[in-house]
Amino acid sequence: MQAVYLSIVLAPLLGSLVAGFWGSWIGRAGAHWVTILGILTSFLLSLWVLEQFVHHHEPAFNGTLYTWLVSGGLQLKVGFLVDRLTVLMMTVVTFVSLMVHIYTIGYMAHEEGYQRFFSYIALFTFSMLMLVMSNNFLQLFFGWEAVGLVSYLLIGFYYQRETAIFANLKAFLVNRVGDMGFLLGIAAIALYFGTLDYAEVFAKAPGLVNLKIAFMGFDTSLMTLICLLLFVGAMGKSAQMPLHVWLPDSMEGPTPISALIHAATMVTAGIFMVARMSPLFELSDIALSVVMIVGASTAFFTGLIGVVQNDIKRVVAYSTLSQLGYMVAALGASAYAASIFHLMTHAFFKALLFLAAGSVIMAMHHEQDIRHMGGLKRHMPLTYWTSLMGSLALIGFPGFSGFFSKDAILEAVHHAGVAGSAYAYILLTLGVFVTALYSFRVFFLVFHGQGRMDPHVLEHLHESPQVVALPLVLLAIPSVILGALTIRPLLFGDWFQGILTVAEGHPGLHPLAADFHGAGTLVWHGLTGLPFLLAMAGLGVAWLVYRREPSLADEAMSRWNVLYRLLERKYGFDEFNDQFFAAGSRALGNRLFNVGDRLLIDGFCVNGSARLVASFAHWGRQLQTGYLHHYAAIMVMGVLFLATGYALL
Amino acid sequence: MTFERFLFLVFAGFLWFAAVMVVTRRNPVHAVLFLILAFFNSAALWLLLEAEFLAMTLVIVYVGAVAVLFLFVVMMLDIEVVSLRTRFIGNLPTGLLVGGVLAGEMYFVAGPRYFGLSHFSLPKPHDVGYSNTHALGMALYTHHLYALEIAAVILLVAIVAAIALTLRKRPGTKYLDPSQQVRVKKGPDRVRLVAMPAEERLPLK
Amino acid sequence: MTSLSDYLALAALLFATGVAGIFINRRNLIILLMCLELMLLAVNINFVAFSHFLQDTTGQIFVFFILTVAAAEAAIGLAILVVLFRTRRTVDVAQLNSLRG
Amino acid sequence: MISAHWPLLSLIIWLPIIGGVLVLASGDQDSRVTKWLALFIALVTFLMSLGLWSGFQPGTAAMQFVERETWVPLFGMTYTLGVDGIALPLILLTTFMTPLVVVAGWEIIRFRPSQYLAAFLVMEGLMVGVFSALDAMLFYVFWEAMLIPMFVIIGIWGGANRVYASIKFFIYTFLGSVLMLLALIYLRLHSGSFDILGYHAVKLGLGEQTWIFLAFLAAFAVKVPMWPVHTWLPDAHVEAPTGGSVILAALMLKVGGYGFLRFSLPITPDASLSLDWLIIAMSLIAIVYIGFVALIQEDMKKLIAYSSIAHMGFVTLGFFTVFAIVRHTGSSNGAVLGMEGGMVQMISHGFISGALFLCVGVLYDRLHSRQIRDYGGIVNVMPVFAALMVFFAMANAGLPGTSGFIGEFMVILASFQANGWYAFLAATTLILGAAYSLWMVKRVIFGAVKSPGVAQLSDVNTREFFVLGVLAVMVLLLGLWPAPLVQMMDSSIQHLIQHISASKL
Amino acid sequence: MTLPLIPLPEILLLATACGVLILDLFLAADRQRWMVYLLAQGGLIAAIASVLVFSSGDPQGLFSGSYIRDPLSDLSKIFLFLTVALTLIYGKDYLRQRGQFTGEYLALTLFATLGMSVMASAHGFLTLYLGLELLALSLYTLAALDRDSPQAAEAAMKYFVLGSMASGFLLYGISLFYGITGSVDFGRIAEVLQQKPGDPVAVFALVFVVAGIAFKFGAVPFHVWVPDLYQGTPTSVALLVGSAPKIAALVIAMRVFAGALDPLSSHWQAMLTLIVVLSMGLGNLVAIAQTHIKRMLAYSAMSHAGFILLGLLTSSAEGQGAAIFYAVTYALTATAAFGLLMVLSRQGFEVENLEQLKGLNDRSPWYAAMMLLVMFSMSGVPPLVGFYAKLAVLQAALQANLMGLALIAVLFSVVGAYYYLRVIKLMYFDRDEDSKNPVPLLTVGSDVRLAIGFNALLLLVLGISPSGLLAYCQAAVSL
Repeated sequence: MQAVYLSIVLAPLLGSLVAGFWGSWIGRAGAHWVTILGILTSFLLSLWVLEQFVHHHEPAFNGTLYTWLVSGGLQLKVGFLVDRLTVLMMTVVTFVSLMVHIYTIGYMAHEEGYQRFFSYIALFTFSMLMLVMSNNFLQLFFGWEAVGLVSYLLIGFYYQRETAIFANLKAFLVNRVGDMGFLLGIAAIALYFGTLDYAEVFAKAPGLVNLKIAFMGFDTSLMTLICLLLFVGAMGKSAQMPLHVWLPDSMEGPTPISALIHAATMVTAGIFMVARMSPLFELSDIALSVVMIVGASTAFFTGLIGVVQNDIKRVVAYSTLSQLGYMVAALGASAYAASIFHLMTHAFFKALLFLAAGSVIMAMHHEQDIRHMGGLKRHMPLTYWTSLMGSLALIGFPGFSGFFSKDAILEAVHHAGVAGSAYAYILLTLGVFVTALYSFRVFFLVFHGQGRMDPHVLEHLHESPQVVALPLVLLAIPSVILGALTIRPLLFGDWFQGILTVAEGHPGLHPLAADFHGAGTLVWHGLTGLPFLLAMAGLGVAWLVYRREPSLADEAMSRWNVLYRLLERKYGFDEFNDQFFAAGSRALGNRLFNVGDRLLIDGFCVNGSARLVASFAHWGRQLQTGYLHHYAAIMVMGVLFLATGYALL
Repeated sequence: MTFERFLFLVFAGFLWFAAVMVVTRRNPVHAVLFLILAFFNSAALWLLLEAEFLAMTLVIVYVGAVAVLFLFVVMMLDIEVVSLRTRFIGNLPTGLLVGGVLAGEMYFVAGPRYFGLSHFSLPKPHDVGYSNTHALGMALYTHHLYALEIAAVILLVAIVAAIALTLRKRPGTKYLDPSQQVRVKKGPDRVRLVAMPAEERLPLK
Repeated sequence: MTSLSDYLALAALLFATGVAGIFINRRNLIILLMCLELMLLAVNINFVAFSHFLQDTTGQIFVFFILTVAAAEAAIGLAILVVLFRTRRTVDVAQLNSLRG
Repeated sequence: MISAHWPLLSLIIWLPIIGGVLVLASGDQDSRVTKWLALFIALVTFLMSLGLWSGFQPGTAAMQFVERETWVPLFGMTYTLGVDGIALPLILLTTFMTPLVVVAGWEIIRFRPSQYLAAFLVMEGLMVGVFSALDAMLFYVFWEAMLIPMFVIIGIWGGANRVYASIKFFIYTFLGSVLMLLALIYLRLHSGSFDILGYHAVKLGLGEQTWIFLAFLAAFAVKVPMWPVHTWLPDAHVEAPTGGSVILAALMLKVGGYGFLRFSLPITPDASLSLDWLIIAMSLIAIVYIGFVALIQEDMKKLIAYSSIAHMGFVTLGFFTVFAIVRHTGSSNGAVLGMEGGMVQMISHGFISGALFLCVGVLYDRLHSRQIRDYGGIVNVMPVFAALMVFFAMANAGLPGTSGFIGEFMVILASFQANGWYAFLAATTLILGAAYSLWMVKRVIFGAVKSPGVAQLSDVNTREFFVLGVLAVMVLLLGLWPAPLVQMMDSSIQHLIQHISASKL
Repeated sequence: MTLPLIPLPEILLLATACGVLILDLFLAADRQRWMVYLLAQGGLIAAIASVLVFSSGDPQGLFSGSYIRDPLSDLSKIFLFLTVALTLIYGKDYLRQRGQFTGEYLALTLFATLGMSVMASAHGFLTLYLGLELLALSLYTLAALDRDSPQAAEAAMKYFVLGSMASGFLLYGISLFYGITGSVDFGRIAEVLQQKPGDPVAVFALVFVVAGIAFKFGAVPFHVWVPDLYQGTPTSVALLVGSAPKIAALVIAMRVFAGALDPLSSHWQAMLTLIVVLSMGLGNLVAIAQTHIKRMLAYSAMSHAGFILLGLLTSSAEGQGAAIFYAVTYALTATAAFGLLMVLSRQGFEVENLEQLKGLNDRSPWYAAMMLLVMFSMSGVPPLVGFYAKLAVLQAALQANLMGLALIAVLFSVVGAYYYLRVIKLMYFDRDEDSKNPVPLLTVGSDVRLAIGFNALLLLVLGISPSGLLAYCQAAVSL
C-alpha cells in the first residue's frame, strides 16, 4: 500500500514540477494535461483506497518514509498515517481539486501565467495530501505551511494588482500568527511527550491529563495549554475570529483557487487537525469550550457581514467563514464526526458555489459587484440551476447534503455540556437565518430581476463553456445527494471508530444517534424544525427585500445605520489590525531603529565614543604648543610629579 | 665659622647670584659675563673641595673657550635686545614656583637629612705631596681609558658638526685661491686683451 | 664646617635655577643654552663634592668627561643656533613654534 | 583517492591563501586568466574539503585529521589543526560558498579583479583556519587576519559610505578580539600551552571564568553579531560588494557562533551557567527587536543584514539555553536539540543569507540601487529571478521544507523546554520574519512595473541562475533531509554538552 | 680569542667613520659619493660580521668593567647596525635628490651608530653617558644638517635644548647614585643598593634617571621633542631617530633598571607604569588628530615606546625578552615605514600630509601593499610581526599580574588601529582626484626597492614564523 500512497502524493507533485519548470516548453495544453493527469491518478487511487476501506476493511496504515532528523532524543520522521479519516479527506481533496483543474481550463483560458497556475494548484494538492496523510506533527506542520505558501502564491497570482499582493501578504502573516501558536503547541508536545508521532502522543496523553505546568507565568493544565496552542494554529488556517481577516481578502486570487483552497480544502485543515487531535482535545474542557465559542461567534458574526457585501466572491467568502465557524463549533461540542461531515458536504457545495460565481464572473467580464448584475437566469441556465442547488445545500434545505451536516451540528451543540454551549447554540441557530438571507440575497440579485449591467456586457452574456459546466454539474450531484447517502456511516456508524475520540463525559453525537432513524425521517423532521423555519424566514426576507421591494433595502440601511456601518466595516477588525499591528509594528520598528540603533547604540555609544576619543585627541594636541618653554615645563612637571608622587610621598 | 666656611658662603653666594643674573638678564652679553662669574666661583668652590685639576680645567675650558664661544656667537648674531624685552614678568611666578618646588624637593633629599655631617664626616685633607692631577691622570688612563676614547670621538663629532653646520660656501662670494693662481699657465688661462669698439654704434632712425 | 649637604644644597639651588631659567626665559635662545650650562655646572658640583667626601676619584673623572661633553655640546648648540638664526633671523623662543600640534 | 596521511587541513587552508597570492600576482592584464585561476583554486579546495567529509568519522567526538607541528615553542604555540563535528560543517560551508562567490563576481567586478578575487581566496583559507585551529594562538592569528581581507573588500569595492563602514567594522571586531586575546593569554598561563583542548580541561574559579567569559563574549558577540553590538553589520553589508556581503553573512558571522562552542562554553562552563540569562536576553532581544527594526528598512541589504542578526539570535539562543534546559527538565536531550539547532541554523543561514545577498546583488548590478522603493514589479520582467528570490525569502521566513525552518524549529522546541517565554519570544520570528521578508518581496518583486528602469531589466543569465540555483538546491535539500548534517555533528555536540555539564570549580 | 678584539664592532665603526671623513675630502664631485657610501655600508656590514664572530654566550667585561659584551649587546648591535644600514640605503636617493647626501651625513650617522653601540655595551654610568651623548650630539647635528630648512633648524634646536635638559636630569640622578654608592659601575651600584633597600635618596635619584631614559624613548611626559623633530627634519633623519635608538635606549634601560637599579624595582615599576599609561594614551589618542604623516608616526612611536616599557616593567625575563623583541621589530617596522615615505616622496616634494597618500594603490600597488603590511604590523594585527611583539609583551604583563595595564594596552591599541587604518583607507579606498598628472615618483635604484621589499616582507615572514627571533631575544636576556 505504501507505494500507492506514495503515488497518490507524488503524482500531483510530479505534475506540478513539470508544469512549473518546463511550462513554456510543454505549452498551455501540456501543462493542464500533465497536472490533470497527476490529479486524476491521485483521485482514482484515492477512490480505490476508499473502496478498499469501505468494502475490504483495509487496516489503517501507519508507516515511516524516512527519518528527517534525530536530535536530542527526538525522532523526527516523515511518514503516512492513512486511516478512514484520512482517506475521506484524500478523496474529497483530490475530487474537488480535479474539478477545479478541469474548470480552470475554461476559466483561465485567456489568462497569462496559465502553466504557473496549474503548477501551483497541483502543488497545492500535493501539500494538502501531505498534510492530511501525515502521521506526525512535524509533517503536519510541513503541509500546513506548504498549503499556506501555495495559498500565498495563488492569492497573489495577479501580482500586478496592488490589492492582490496586499492580500497575500496579509493572508500569510495572519496565518503565521496562528502558526506561532501551533508551533508552540508542537514544542509543548515535544517536551512533555518526547515524540511528535500521533500514535505515541495519543497513547501517552491520558497519562498526562492531570499535569499542571507553568507557562509564561500562568499555571495551567498541560492539555489545555497544548490544545489551545494547537487551536490557535487552527484559528489561523481555518480563519476563525479574530484571525479570519485574511480570508475575505484572499478572494483577490482567481476564482478556482477560491473554490479549492479558500473554501473546500485548505481552510478546513484546521478542522481536520482538531478532529485528528480529538484524543487530546477531549482531555480539556476548557479548550473545547473555547473552540466552541470561537466557532459559534465566527459562524454568526461573519455571516452577518456577508449580508452587506456586494462583491459576489466576498459574500461567498463570508459564507465560508460562517460555515467554518459551524464546523469549529461542532468540534467544540465533541461532534467531530459532524464537523468532518459538514466539512465534506461543505467542500462540495461551497466549491460549487464558488465555481458558479466564477462562471458568472466570466460571463460578466470579470465584474464582481452584484449590484451590477441581475437577470442572469435567462442567459446562464446551467449556472443558475447549479447555483440554486448549492445555495439550498448551503442554507440546509432539508434533503440537500448541507441539511444533514448542519442539522447534526446544531443538535450536537444543543446537547453539548461544556461551558458556552448555550451561547453557541443561539448564535448558530440565528446563523441559519443569516445564512439563508445572504445566500438568497446574492442569488436573487444575480439571477433574477432586471439586468443592471452595462449594455456592452449584456450583449455578450452567454453560458460558460463545457469545461466550466462539467465541474459544476459534477459538484452539484454530491452537493445534493451526498449527505443523505453518507450520514449513517459517518455520523452514526463506525466509520470513525477509534479515530475520532469522544471522552466519557461528552455527549458528542450520542443524543442524536438515539433519535436517528434514517435520512428520510431526518428530512421529515427537518421540515418542521426551527432551523428550517429560520432558513425559510431568511429566504423570505431576501425575496422580500431584494426581489419584491428593493426600496426596503435602502430603508433598512438607513434605519439600522449603526449596525450597517458596523457590518460594512467588518467590525473594524481590518482597521484595528492596520492601525495597531501593522502601523504599530512599523512605528515600533522605526522607534527601535532610530532611537535604539541609531541614537543610542550608534550615536551615543559607537560614534559617541569615537567623538570622545577625537575630542581627547584634539585636547591632547593642544598640549603640543610648539613653544620650547612649554615643552620644558612639561618635562619638568613630569619629573616633579614623579618625584613628588613616587619618591617623596 | 671657619675661614673655609666663610669662603664657601662667599663663593656660593656669588655663584647663585651670578646664576640668577644669567637667567634674568635681558641682554645676552650680560648674561654671558655673569656665566663667566659663575664659572669662576664654581672653580673656587672646587678648590675648596680639593679638586684642583678640575678647577683649573673649568677656568681654562669654560671661561677660556666655552664662554668666549658664547660671547662670540652673541656678537656675531647681533641680536636686537630691545625686541626681546617682553613677556618676562608673566612667566616669573610660574618659573619661581616650579623652580622653588624643585629646589625644595632636591634640598629635602640632598640636604642635611641624608648628607649632613653625621652621615658624611669631613674627610682628612690630603698630604702635601698629593697631586690631584696625578691621581686623576692615573685613573683616567687606566680605568677610564675607554671613556677617554669616546670623549675624543665626541669632540671629533663636535668639530665635524660645527663645521658642517656653519661652514657655508656662499655662491656669490668672490675669493682668491692661491693654489690656482700659481697653477696658471700661459695660454687660455691668462688674461687676454681683446680689441673691441668702445661704443657700439646704434643705428640711427 | 661645610658639610656635604651644603654643597649639595647649593647644587640643588643652582640646578633649579637653571631649570627654572629654561622656561622662564622666552626671549633668547642663547640664554637658554646658558641655563643648560648652569644645570651641568650644578651636577658637576655634586660630583666633585661627593668625590671629595667619598675620597674617590671617580666623581672627578666623571666631571672631567661632563666638562668635555658640555663643551662639545655647547659648540653644537651654538652651531645649531647659528643655523637657526640664519634661516629664521631670530632667536626668540616665542617665535619658535612653527612645529606644533 | 586522497590518502589519510596527507595534511588535508593544511592543504585546504594554504591552497587558497597561496592561490590568492598567485591570483594577486597574475595581475589585471588578462582578467580572464585571473578569474579562471581563482575559480580553479576555489573548486580544488572544495573538492579537497569533500575528501575531508568522506574521511570523517561521525561516531566520535574526538578531533580528526589532526596535524601538529612546532611553531613558537617559546610561547607554547603549536601549529595544531583538527576538526570535529562542529567544525566540519562550517568548513564545508566555507569551501562551498567560496566558488559561488567567485562565480558571482565574474563579470561584475571590473575594478581590480585580481585583488578582489585574491582577497576572497585568502579569506577562505583563513576561515578554514579559524574553524580547524586547535591552538588558541593559531586560532587568533587566523581570526584576526580575516579582518584584513574583509576590511579591504568592503573598503575598496564597497558603496558610497564604505570607509565609515569598513573602519567601523574593523574597530568593532578588533576591540572584541583584543579582549579575547587577553583571555587566551591568561588561559595559557594557567594551562601551560595554547592548546585549546588543554583549555577545556583547565580548572578555573568562578571569578576568573566570569572575566574570561566576558572577554570571549566581547569577541564573539561582535562577530555574531549580538544585540547591542550589531550595528557594524548593517553598515558593513550595505557598503560591501555583493561577494563581500555573502562571505560576511554566510561565513564570517559563523566564526562568532563557532567561538561560543569552541571557547566560551567548554572553557568557562560555570560562568556560562551563571551568565546564560545575559546571552539569552541578548539573543531574544536580537530576535524581537531586530525583527521590528528589519521591518522598516528601506534598503534591501540592510534589511537582510538585520534579518541576519535576528537569525543569528537563534544560534546564540540555542547554544545558551542548554543550562536552563538541563535545570528545567533534568535531562540533556533538549540541550542537544538546542545546540544542534543553533549549528543547523548557522549552516542554513549561510546558504539563505548568502543567496539573498546574491539576489540583491543581481538587482544592484542592473539598476545600481538597493533601495526598495526603486523597485517593484520585478516579476514582470525577471520571472525566473523572482521565483528564486521569493523562494529564498520564504526560506528566510523559515518555511518548512527549506533549511531556514530546521534551525528555528529546533531552537524553539529546545527553548520551550527552558522557559515558555523564551519559546514565545523566539517564535515571534515566525511572524516578524515573514513580515519583513515578504513585505520586501511584495514591494520589490510583485506589483506592476514601477519605473522605466525596472521595465528594462533582463532576467538572470546562466551564471547567475547557476549560482542561485545551486543555493536553492542546497536550501531545499537541507530542508527536506537535515539528518546527515545533524548526524555529522551529533557526537561532538553530545560530548560538548557532557563536558559543560560538569562544573570546573 | 684575544680579549682586546672584543670591541671590534666599535673599532670598525670608528675607523669607518674616520675613513669616510677622510675619503670624502678627496672626492671631487657628488657623483663620486657612492664610494664613501659603499665604505660606510661596508663598515656596517663588517661590524655586524664582527659581532657575529665574537658572539658567545658568556658575558665578557673589558676596560675595568665599563664595557660589556653579552648576548644582549650582540643582539642589539646586530639589529642596530642592520637598521642603520637600511636607513642608509633608503636615504641615499632621497638625500641625493635634495643635495644632502654628503660625507658628513654618512660620518655622523656612523658616529651615531657608534654611540648606540657604546650604549649597548655600556656597563657603567660613565660609558652610558658618553655613548648617549655621542648619539645625541650626532643626531642633533644630523637634524640640523639641512641648513636651508627653517623647520629642520627649529626641530633641531628643540631637540637639542630638551635633550640637553634631559641629560642634565640624568646626570643629576647619576650624581646622587654616585653619592650614595660611591661608584658608577652598574654591578657595584646594585650591590650597594642591595644593602639599603628603599633608600629615599636612591628613589629620588631614580626619578631623574627615569626621566633621562624615558626621554630617549620619547615616552610621555618626556615626549615633547618627538613630533616636532619627526616633522621638521628630513625623513632620513627622522628614520634614524625613530628606529635604532629605541633599541639602544631599551638596552640601557634594561641594564640600568633591571641591572644596576634592580633593588629599586618596585619603585621604577611604579614610575614606569605611569609613563606607560600616559604614553599609550596620549600617543594613540593624539595620533588620531594628526594630518601630518610623520607627526602621526611620532605619536605612534610614543605608544610603541609605551609597549616596550610595559615589557620592561614586568621585571621578568619574559618581559625583557618581549621588550627587546618589541623594540627590534618596531625598529624594523618603523624603518620600513619611513623608508616607504622616502621612496614615495617625489622630486622636490616631501610626502608630508596623509592626504598625499590618497589613491596610492592606483599609482603604485606594490608600495601600497608594503605600506599596508607596515600599518597592519604597527596596529598589531596577525599574521604580522607587530602582533607577536604585542603578544609577547601582553603575555609577560599577564604573567606579572598586570591585568589592568594589559587591558589599557589593548584598549589603546584598538584606538591606535584607527589611525593606521586611516592610512590604508587613504591608500586603498580613496581616489586621487586632485592630481590629474601626478609628479613622477622619485627614481630610486633597484637596491632601494629590493631593500624595501625585503624589509616589509620580513614583517610578514617574522609574523608567520617568529620563533627564531623570539627565542634569540629571550636567550639574550635570560642570562
